[in-house]
Amino acid sequence: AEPVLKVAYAGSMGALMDKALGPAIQQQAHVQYQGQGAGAYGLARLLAAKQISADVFVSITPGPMQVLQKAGLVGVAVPVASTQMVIAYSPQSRYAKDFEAAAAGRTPWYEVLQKPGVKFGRTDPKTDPQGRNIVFAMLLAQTYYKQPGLAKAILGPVVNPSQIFAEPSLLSRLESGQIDASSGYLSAVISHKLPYIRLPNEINLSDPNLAATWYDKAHFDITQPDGKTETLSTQPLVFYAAVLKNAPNPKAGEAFIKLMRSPQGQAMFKRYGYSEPKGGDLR
Amino acid sequence: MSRMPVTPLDSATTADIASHPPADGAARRAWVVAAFGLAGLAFLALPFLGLVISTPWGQLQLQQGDLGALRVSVGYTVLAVTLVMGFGTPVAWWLARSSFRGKWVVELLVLLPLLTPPLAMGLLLTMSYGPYSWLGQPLGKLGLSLTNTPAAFLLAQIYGSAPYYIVAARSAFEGVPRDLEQISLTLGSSPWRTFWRITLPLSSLGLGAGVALAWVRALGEFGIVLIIAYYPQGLPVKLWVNLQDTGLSAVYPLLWLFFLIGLPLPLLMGALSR
Amino acid sequence: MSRMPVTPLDSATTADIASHPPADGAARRAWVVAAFGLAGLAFLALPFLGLVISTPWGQLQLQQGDLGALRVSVGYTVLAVTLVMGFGTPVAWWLARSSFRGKWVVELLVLLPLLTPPLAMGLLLTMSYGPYSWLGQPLGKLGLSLTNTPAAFLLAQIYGSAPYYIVAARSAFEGVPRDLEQISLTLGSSPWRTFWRITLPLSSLGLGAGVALAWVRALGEFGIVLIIAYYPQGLPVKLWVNLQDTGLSAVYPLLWLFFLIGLPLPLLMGALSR
Amino acid sequence: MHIRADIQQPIVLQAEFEVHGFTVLLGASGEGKSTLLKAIAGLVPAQTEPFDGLPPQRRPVGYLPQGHALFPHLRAWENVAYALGGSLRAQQAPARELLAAVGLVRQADLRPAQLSGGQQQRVALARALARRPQILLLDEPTSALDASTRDEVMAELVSRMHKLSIPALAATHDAHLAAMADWMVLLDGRRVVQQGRPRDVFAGPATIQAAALLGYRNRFTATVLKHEPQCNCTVLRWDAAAISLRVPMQPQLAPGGVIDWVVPADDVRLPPIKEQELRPSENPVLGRVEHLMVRGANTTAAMRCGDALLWMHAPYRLADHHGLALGQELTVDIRAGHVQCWGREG
Amino acid sequence: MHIRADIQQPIVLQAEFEVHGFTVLLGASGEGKSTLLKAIAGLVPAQTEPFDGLPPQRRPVGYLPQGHALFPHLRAWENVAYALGGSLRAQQAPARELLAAVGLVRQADLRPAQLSGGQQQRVALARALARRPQILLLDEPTSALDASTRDEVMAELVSRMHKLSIPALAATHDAHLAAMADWMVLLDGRRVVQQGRPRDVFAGPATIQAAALLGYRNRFTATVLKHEPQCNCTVLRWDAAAISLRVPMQPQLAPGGVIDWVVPADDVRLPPIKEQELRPSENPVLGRVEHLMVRGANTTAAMRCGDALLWMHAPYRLADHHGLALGQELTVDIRAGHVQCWGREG
Ligand SMILES: [Mg+2]
Ligand SMILES: [Mg+2]
Ligand SMILES: [Mg+2]
Repeated sequence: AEPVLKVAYAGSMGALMDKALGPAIQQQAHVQYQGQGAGAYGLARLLAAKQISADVFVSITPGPMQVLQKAGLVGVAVPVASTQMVIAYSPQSRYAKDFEAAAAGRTPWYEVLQKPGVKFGRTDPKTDPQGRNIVFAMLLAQTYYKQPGLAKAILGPVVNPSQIFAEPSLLSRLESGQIDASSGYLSAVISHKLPYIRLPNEINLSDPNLAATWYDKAHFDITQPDGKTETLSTQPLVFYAAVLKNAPNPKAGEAFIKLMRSPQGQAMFKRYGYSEPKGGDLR
Repeated sequence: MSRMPVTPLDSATTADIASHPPADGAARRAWVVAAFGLAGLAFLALPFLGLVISTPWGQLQLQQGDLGALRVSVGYTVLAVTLVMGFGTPVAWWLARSSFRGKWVVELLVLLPLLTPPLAMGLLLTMSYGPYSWLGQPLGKLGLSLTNTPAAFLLAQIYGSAPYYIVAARSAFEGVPRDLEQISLTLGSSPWRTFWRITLPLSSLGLGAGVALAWVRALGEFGIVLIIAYYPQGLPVKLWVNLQDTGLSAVYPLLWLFFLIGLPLPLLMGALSR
Repeated sequence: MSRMPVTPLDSATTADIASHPPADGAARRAWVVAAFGLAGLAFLALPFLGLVISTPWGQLQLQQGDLGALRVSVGYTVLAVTLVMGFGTPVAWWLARSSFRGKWVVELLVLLPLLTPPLAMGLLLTMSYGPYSWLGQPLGKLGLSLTNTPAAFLLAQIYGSAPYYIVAARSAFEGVPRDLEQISLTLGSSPWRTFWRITLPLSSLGLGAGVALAWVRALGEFGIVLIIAYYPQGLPVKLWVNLQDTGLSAVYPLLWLFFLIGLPLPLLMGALSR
Repeated sequence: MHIRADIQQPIVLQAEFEVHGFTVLLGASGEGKSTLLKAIAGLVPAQTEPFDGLPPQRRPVGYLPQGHALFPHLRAWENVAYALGGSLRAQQAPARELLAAVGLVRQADLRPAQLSGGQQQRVALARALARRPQILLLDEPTSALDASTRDEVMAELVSRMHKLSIPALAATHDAHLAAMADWMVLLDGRRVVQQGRPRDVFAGPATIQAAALLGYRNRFTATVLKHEPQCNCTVLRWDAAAISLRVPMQPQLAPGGVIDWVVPADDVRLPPIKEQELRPSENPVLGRVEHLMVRGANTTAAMRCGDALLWMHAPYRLADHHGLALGQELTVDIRAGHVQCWGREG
Repeated sequence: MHIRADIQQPIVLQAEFEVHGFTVLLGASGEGKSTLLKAIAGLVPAQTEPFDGLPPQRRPVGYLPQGHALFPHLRAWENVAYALGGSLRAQQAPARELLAAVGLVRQADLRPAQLSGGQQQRVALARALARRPQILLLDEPTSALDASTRDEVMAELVSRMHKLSIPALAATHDAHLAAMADWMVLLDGRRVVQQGRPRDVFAGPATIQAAALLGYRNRFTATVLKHEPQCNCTVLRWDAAAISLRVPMQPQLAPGGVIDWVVPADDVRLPPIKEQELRPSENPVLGRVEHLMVRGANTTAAMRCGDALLWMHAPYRLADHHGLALGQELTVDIRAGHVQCWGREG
């Protein structure tokens, strides 16, 4: 049988991995591709605790990758793609018309989200990068549009039980029309064929060049499990990949990273709604 | 002692006692079976032995919110099991005491939630009880939201545990002789008093086993809860959050806490039934 | 017809027949109970009704790999249930036929995997069978990897279904009169032949129910599988992957496929037991 | 008391009969005796008289099902107190009085499992009496009693019923119990075939099936040979034993027809007849003693006569005097007047 | 055949006795009769003679447990074929032959639930005989039989045993069955208290418990008043009835001591004694008839004598002649020679 290549990746990348990159590497490197997608932090913790094993780990934002670096399982991680925050909405929503208008730039999107009765969904800022990023995006929008209180008005408290859902169910919930709008990565929203509202670069966290000067102005506090308060800062929405030091099949892992960085791989990324890698290696 | 002649049957009896397999062959087989059984038990026990080995006993420390999760889990599980008993008992009694055409449909309905994988069950519940669903919308107008609310948490636990309770309670009721219920009626007791004073005490052990099972299933329910009630956070979701947040070290104390509150009821029921 | 005097007991009988509750009060209560039961049933049925409503019947289309997942699920579930029967039957038989001090420990061991939430069970299994664990490491050196392999998939299914089978099989065996087994021995049959020709046929309905339950549990097992055997992908994990990759529309056909293969066995067993 | 019941489910059964004092309803297994009692108690849907239309809890009947059906989780006194209604504790004193009335003062605190069959029955009786029933219904009252004490326990029960003067209807397949009754009702083919005082019924069963129910062991078939008006008798051919029998004239039987006949085991007579003294009313029967049982002053024997087995009872002294022994050849006498016949229909 | 069994678990029971032909082991419920049979069959751990140390499947015994225990999922012939070993189909012909030998040709294809109690017993017998056992063990063989056919079925079983000449040991609490036996063994207080031919055992029970087992209804206590050597008798005071009784001299009984005594119901004599003809061996007893049962040629009556109930059997003709009726006052005779006494220990 062909050797196995195990890829653990941030759950939002499922469509790209399973339908494009996976089949491609199977052909190229004559390996059997096995992808495992889940919350990036969850996967990183399981890998760090050696509860599961993988050859390649693909993380969104540096955070999960840094968990593995701290555990000594990863040396240098390379950027392979980037994405941006968008607001996805449900075409069945009774506010769909308003969202369409916002997507076309005719009305400010933040006003639509503040309409009474709009149900907004996001993921857990404690465990999921996306959950943190939507909070940053709203904080940035507050400054960008000079709308004090915007973040609070749309999101409520940082941990707002009426908005936070487990990651796997968020977009399905939107699809089945059980919420009106939700946070999302552009890439994932495209795979799910959902309509969305693009956000300006100053808000969508996609540009590492804006990190130092602009993104870093957004901070929020979160209570750590040990009870201490931690102040979080933005991390660029870049996908990093690395071969694990305890990879059962490091060669195939290297080949996979090479594929992702090749023009062929980048074309696939683009097809699935991702942008080009931004910023430097993660050490 | 000589074998006596079996006069009219001599021609018919062709079996010879000595033709039965020798005792040592049987003994060997008995050992093989016993070995299978013991291996099975050891196999079931292994992961728990592994847990005992792996647990860093020195540094077992609860995370922030763990006790809150404990409170949520215990509180709502008690409520969920009570509700399950409330509507599951009549259903079980009905299944035990009636026979009618199409009963299999009812049995199927009871089995369906048990059969559906939890993730799918969670999605199904979202489809029916979500804020914009055919059921959720009218309920929402009445002020009852069934997403990320205590009511949603209960809903998840109820769907996860009710079938187990109903199946157990049904066989408990089937074990109560109808004679005794009938005699109670003829003694002037109403069906209501008969149920409370005769049927219930006589099926109490079986019902207790059903309650214990429902307790365990509701307490441990994860897949459904994750989808429709991320909040309020009970122990299983907290386990998942701790894992992602902090890693495995934050899981051990919660796991032991879970066993500590989950096991006593089933163990008590086991002890009583002996 | 006049009431006859109950001569020596007149002073003792203080109860009056007329003091029993009137029939219409009882009827009202009966209706309340029936309403509870029917409400419970309707409640259990709702999400499935919702599924029927929500399913886009026109565009039910299987995703790539769905049939592969079906093959994996059915194939390994058959194998897992066979293995569970193989080691669970002796354990159940032992629990049914022996009584000894400390039996509760064995019962606890059987119940533990049923009690542990699936996610935690998955973690426990990696602690013991993971590639770097106390058991997984030596096993790995022997070439047996228990993560993301068919063996791991089986492992997850076995832990998820064995307790249910054992509990059901135990009570099936307890329902076989010992008299019949003993008479078989005195008729010259070995314990082995007795088991196969008497005990097994007489407990077959109960065992069948246990097999049906194990089948359903193993087929639907998600939490454990997700942690230790993301591959090979069976239906429940494929459901999850489809949900992540494509969305809800890719879940419906899989869910119906799942019911289609999961339900016949339990329904058949239900039909046979009547 | 006049009883009528019209049952459609689970079996079809119409019955109408009288209950006088302790009445035994005798029928084979499966005749629907239990169903009939349940119908009277309101436990089976049926039209009944009396109590028609009432739910079971409002019918003034005391029902004692087969096996007594004491509540196993309640003590003896609690079983009785339960029937008195209200809280058990409040009814403790009257419950204990009722138990005392059936002679169970000391057993009041025991659980059913700790009581003998007879004691259980008395608790069930006290419990049934607690509601001052107008009739007692007993289903197979002897079935849970030890063989060694059965007759005593039942005799005591019957005399207790007489003292209480509550009519009682006991369903059974045990003809022994019927012998103690004031009145008996025979159920056969899902209908009442005979009722009357036990002496009369035992002496003159209405059908061959009734005779079987009543415990007549000597039931045989025969062919009608001819009528002999000169001795006012009919001659039968007992085919199984290849013997001719003279019985009182039965003009309604056509020669050549098959009939059933019985003779009570008590009426098969020792000593053997001397041929020369034979009278037309005597039927000598030759056979070999195949079974012989002696208990106390009585002997029971069974003689093999061809393919048939003829049972007889005799006082031991008589049997001993004639040297009755296993394997012995013997001629006994069946008097014509003791034979009863029924023609077969169709 | 000599039987010995030493059981420690689940009860402690040592027993040693003979089995001759059809032997009945008579004992009350709970005496361990079933356990003893199981021990002989090897189903309960015990030291036994014969067959010691063999597993049950190697002991040449035919065991018929209570309720017959036919395999419900097998047809009658399959039940028998199962005991012949090997595949059922291969043994069909011999199995059917064995069934034919017990008269069940036509029932061979039926399931146990479709058979009557007596037919089930015959299938169980055929099945037990299939292995050519050296002894048959029957546990409560009458318990699953209808009262109306019990005696016939058992009589047939006993005569079948005699034909087969296989020794059989039947455990029962039913003294009726013992009357049919060739030999009987009495179990009381977990030990064998008496064994012998039924006639002898019934005539002379060894203890008061044995008398109870044997069905003696008239069991009473009395106080020894004095010995009267002149009439070679001992005088007792029957306290419950407030009557003095003369019984044959019992020198071992100390005056003032409490004793148990019995008199067979057959030996309580009508007609009433005329006072002037009273002999020392006669004990007139006055009472009131409380129960009266007539069945066929026999009458059973119970007389109330103070607190005691005295049972008597009499031929119907005699009872009729003396006008025996419920509530009638009556003096009967208990002859000294018919009374048996046992002193109480301690
Ligand atoms: Mg993610
Ligand atoms: Mg009945
Ligand atoms: Mg017994």
